[in-house]
Amino acid sequence: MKLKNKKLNDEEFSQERKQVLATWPTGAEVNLGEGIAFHRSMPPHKNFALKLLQARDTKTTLIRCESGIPTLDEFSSYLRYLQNEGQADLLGSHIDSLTRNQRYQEAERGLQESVQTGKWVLNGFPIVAHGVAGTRKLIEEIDLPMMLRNPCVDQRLVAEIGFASGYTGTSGDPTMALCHYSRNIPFEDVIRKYQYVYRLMGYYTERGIPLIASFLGGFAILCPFSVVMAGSISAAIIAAEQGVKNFSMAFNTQGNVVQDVAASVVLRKLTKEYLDTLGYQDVEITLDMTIWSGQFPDDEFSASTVINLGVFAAVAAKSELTTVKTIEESKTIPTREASAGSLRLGKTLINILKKQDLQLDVQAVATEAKMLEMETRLIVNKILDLGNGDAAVGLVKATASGVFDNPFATSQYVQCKVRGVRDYQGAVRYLDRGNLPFNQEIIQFHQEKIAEREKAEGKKLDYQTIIDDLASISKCRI
Amino acid sequence: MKLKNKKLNDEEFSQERKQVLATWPTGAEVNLGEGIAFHRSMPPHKNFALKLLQARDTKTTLIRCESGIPTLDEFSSYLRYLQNEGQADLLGSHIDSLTRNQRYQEAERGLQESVQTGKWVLNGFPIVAHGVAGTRKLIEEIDLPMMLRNPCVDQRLVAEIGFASGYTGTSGDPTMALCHYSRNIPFEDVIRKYQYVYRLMGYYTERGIPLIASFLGGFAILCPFSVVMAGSISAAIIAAEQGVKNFSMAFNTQGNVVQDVAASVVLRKLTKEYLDTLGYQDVEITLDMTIWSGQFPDDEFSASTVINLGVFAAVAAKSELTTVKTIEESKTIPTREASAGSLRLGKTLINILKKQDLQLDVQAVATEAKMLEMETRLIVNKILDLGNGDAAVGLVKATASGVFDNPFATSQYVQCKVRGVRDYQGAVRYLDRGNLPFNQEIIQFHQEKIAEREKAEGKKLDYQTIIDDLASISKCRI
Amino acid sequence: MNNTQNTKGTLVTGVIGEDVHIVGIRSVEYALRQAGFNIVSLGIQVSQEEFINAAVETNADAILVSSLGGHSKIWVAGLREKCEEAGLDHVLLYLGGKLIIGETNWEDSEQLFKEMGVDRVYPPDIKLAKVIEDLENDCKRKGEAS
Amino acid sequence: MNNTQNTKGTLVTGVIGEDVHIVGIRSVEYALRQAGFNIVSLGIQVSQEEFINAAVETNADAILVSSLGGHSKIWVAGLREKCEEAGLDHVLLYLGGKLIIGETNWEDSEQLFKEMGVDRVYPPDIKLAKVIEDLENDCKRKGEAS
Ligand code: B12
Ligand code: B12
Repeated sequence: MKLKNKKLNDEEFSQERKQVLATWPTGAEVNLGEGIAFHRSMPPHKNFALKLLQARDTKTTLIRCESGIPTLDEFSSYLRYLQNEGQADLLGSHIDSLTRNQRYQEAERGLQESVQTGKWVLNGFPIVAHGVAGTRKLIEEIDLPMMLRNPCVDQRLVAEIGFASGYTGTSGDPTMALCHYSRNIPFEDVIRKYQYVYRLMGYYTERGIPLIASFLGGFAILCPFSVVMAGSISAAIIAAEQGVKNFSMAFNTQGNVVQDVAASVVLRKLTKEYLDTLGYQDVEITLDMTIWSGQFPDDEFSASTVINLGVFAAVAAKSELTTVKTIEESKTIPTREASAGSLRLGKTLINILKKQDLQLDVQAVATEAKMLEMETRLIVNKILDLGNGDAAVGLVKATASGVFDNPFATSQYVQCKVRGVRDYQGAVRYLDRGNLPFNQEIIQFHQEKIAEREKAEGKKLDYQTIIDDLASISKCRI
Repeated sequence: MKLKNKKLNDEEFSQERKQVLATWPTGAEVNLGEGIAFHRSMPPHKNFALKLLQARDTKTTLIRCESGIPTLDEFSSYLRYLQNEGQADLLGSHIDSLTRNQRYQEAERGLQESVQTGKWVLNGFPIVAHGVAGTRKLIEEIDLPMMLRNPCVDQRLVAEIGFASGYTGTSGDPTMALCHYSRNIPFEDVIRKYQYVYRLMGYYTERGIPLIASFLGGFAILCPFSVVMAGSISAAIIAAEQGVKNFSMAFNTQGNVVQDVAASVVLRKLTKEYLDTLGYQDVEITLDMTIWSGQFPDDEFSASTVINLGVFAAVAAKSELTTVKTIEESKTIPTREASAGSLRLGKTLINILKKQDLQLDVQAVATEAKMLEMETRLIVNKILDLGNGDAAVGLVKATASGVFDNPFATSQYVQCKVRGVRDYQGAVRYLDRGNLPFNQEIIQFHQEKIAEREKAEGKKLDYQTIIDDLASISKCRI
Repeated sequence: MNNTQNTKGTLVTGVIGEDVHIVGIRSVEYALRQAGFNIVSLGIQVSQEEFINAAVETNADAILVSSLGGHSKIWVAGLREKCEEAGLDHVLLYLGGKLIIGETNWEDSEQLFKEMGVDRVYPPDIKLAKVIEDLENDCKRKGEAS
Repeated sequence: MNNTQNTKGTLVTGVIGEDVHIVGIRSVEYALRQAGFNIVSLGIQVSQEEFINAAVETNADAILVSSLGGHSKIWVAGLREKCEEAGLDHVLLYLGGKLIIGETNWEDSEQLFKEMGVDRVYPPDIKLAKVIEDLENDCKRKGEAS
């Protein structure tokens, strides 16, 4: 099999479906026609994409948080609590990491132990163990749109079961899966598995059920935005080819508000532009600004502020969605009270700022956005070049040669040559640009910003600075 | 006695001192010379004014919260907790309201009951009951500057005891005391009592101990800023004449960030300008932006956001100081854990934003500031006019004729004709300008802003809107 | 029983003691006036004597006491007795606000003030519709009794 | 005892099981390398077998297991037994990260893993200086014993 950014044909797709569904008994519960009928029977306000488009029209920022509890009853009551007491606008389900890694047997054992002991033995919702019948109960008990939160290498079976059960979107994309959820799986394989997931989403979409895909492009944890955005734009192109029409372009805010807002401007603009140019015109793009995803403060008060700061950036950027962490992020899977409270924290800020139409320093945002746009364009263009116009092939080659990269990737196929560091104002800059295809203007810009901090602190920035900067937000500074 | 904005002469002052100190036995403990010697023995980092000037120089925002506990031991350990666990930069002492109203006997009983039962029977620190000897223990156990928080009609004895004990500033000014802490005391009397307090502060200041006075001008709780700022500027003039050199110009943020920031610009500029023009040139002015002081949300998570929002405005405005409420504000005198946590909440935001040099929409702030400046000038000029250049006389006359006013005053001498209401973006506008001396441009500006909201909501704004707007922040919106 | 024919009753309102929190009672007054009661408003820092004098003068059905600062116990003690001394045997006493500092159990506070002779005690999150309902019932019952 | 003369000891490091949290162990490696240890880094999603093979091959003094996802119990169980089977009688087993979901009592978790044969168990807020100190002591003692 040779990788290509080309829509899977019906034959290929249905062949592969048989294999996928056969990997675990609950796969047999999936029936596409029946799944589509189920979606048609759901009220439109339970569709993730439609709700986000409404937010875009009304210039509102919606809010959700992450959660995943093993047992059905407890997860259902947890989610209803977030819906009613947390005023969540949208919800989702973190899949446990055994399921993510196709260890369905162990996930099933973990589920049983959780049911028996009443303890949460798994770190998420083992959807494959629950199957369509079980999962649908969950979907039916919640009156909000639900998204799968499942960024792993092979989410094909989870997606099949999830969509058939009534989830209306999924997060995780090939770049994320490669960079942070795999060790030695070749990028070709990862992309190929995602092409299946996106084709499945296209299949529903073509039948009038818009399913939304979320793209992160790798974690922006002390990593400059341009390289992760180049990743998510490339992944979006791959999804578009398979028929995905609804794109939730996500990124982690990193705490410098001007830079976070500038990133939103660039990501929205370039996603639209590249999809458009490459012939995918009838698409809908929304943003999802998630809270800082690195280490969190232990102190719950300080954690509240870190959450608020991310929500603030999202509102200032007029992002359609913000995904918040909870005040217990540094500790463990949060209690429902902590999750609901963290949602209310953000909701209060959104409601108070809603009509204020707050504009951040237009000049500073524009300067930041200009550089970021130039950087991102250079990377995406090079990716497309390397693939002779094929984003999938290009992405694989780009990763091999370090044109696409991430400082904290777990995969042996990612070079991890780029290094980010904060500048004097806390914006993230390239301390090492690795093999990113940058021009002199960009290189100089980053050097100057880094020199500014070096001057202020009277010392060279090095690996120790990176370690310190990684921890700085958890220490309540930047 | 005829009121005049004129420095009390030594004779008058020392006569009055004798009377004041004789009102309660602990007054006898005060000895000015010894008090000044005590201040000289304190390290400079315990001086409120000096610490604020340092903040001004380094463009930092310092943080404190309000607190007042009846017994010495408990208050001392409470304050040390705020210092160590809350990372407070400055501290203070709310005086209980019995003491504020010269009911020293009852305050003493309340203190005894508090000591005996271990319950906080009083709503603050009964400083007069503790006397200089007791209070100094408190001051000595705390390594931060301390300010009296005592906005009442007659704080002369509290000020005497407080300053002799080592407090380096006081809050409360004649406008505040009149508007919100009195019912039927003529404004002349209130001002006259404050002239004494300010003369006392001048006395210390002349001897090298800078004491700082804080000015609020009346609560900005759903009250447009211009009228309260005109009040605080007038009060500052009165203080300056008595020899006060350090001015902490305070106001309550109201939630529209652009308006809050604009208010800071105008207050700083006009205070400087009026003091300068009137011949008080060698003064130091700093700002104190305090959190919304109306009803607070019951939910502690939402309360966190309201606090964060105020701190955000303070940082954006480069205010030298922000005074935060606690997450238990809607409930009762907060526990030390809640107070310290609320400080950390704000401190985290300050630390993360510190070097970001965030500029809010410069255009919007400038427009808002332009109108606010025009309004404030018209009121202050009219006050000075009414007094033939005498701020004290003018303020009394202005209040009688509604040129100085407040919507929620408790005094029968305040007209309470002005009414504030939020506009569509949550900025506070004059629904009724009462007798404020405004020109057509201002009147029209407020009318247009109100009309905008009326149009959006499809109904006239009226008294019910005011009641709703008063509660809106406690309901987590604006 | 009422001194004005066309109202549901006459109510004396005020903030007791040294307390200055005016916003709560202003909202209460506004709602009760809308509901058809006749309000005699005394404002802040009202002493027991002032409450009683006003009630006697206006032949009031009820005295509505607000107290936010946390010193309610100090200021409300003895009010019922003084009412009786003044011949206000049947006047209703209502109390609302934030009564006790560091309150842990609302029922305990309610009990405390009921023992002092207060007829109805309200927590801060009271809906004003409930107060109106109580007043209508109590005033009617009182009217029938007298 | 060490396979390299000039180091304080050889340590095999990795994130066990299906876990992907790489940042913690990278910091640990950095600190230990600075402190003079020889690091054999296996990265994420390391199986028990991989840990053991690497330890045998490099004649390691200690295996440093990181586990953040909360599934530590599932993945660490049996590791000590497998070490013994492989003849790694004296290898030190260190464990750190966020071990138990919803942990209420750290001592209980520590106890749990010690019973599984782990020599030292660390809470998330551990100072790396303490780890270095422990390793130096344990490696020395081990060297003297063998
Ligand atoms: C605004 C405010 C002030 C303003 C008041 C301005 C003014 N002129 O009114 C100022 C700043 C002056 C002030 C001062 C003080 N305050 Co104050 N204040 C508040 C605040 C923030 C809001 C109060 C308010 O306006 N609420 C809005 C109204 C609509 O609600 P409400 O008053 O609760 O009334 C409702 C109900 O209770 C009910 N109700 C009220 N009364 C009655 C009566 C009856 C008969 C009925 C049926 C119903 C009823 O109806 C209303 C409808 O919803 C509260 C905290 C909060 N709630 O968020 C603290 C608060 C009430 N203050 C408090 C304190 C301690 C003080 C001070 C003593 C502080 C000090 N040591 O300096 C001083 C008091 C000085 C004095 N002499 O009294 C404490 C009280 C502690 C307690 N009771 O345990 C609070 C809770 C803050 C805190 N957490 O510490 N305060
Ligand atoms: C970043 C992060 C991620 C990133 C990881 C990126 C990457 N490539 O590393 C991503 C987003 C991929 C991720 C995914 C998940 N995560 Co995560 N993640 C975090 C987060 C925010 C920070 C972790 C971190 O980097 N810390 C910084 C380092 C320096 O600290 P550390 O890891 O604790 O390590 C220190 C010490 O523990 C010690 N140490 C660590 N290991 C060892 C070993 C030895 C021998 C020694 C001596 C010391 C030692 O040394 C370090 C020095 O300080 C934490 C929450 C937090 N801490 O704020 C959650 C957290 C760890 N994640 C959590 C979860 C549940 C997950 C998911 C399972 C979520 C899901 N269901 O989807 C997935 C895991 C998927 C998988 N297959 O494993 C939970 C764990 C719950 C628990 N244990 O009870 C946490 C606590 C968040 C939460 N509150 O729910 N995560």
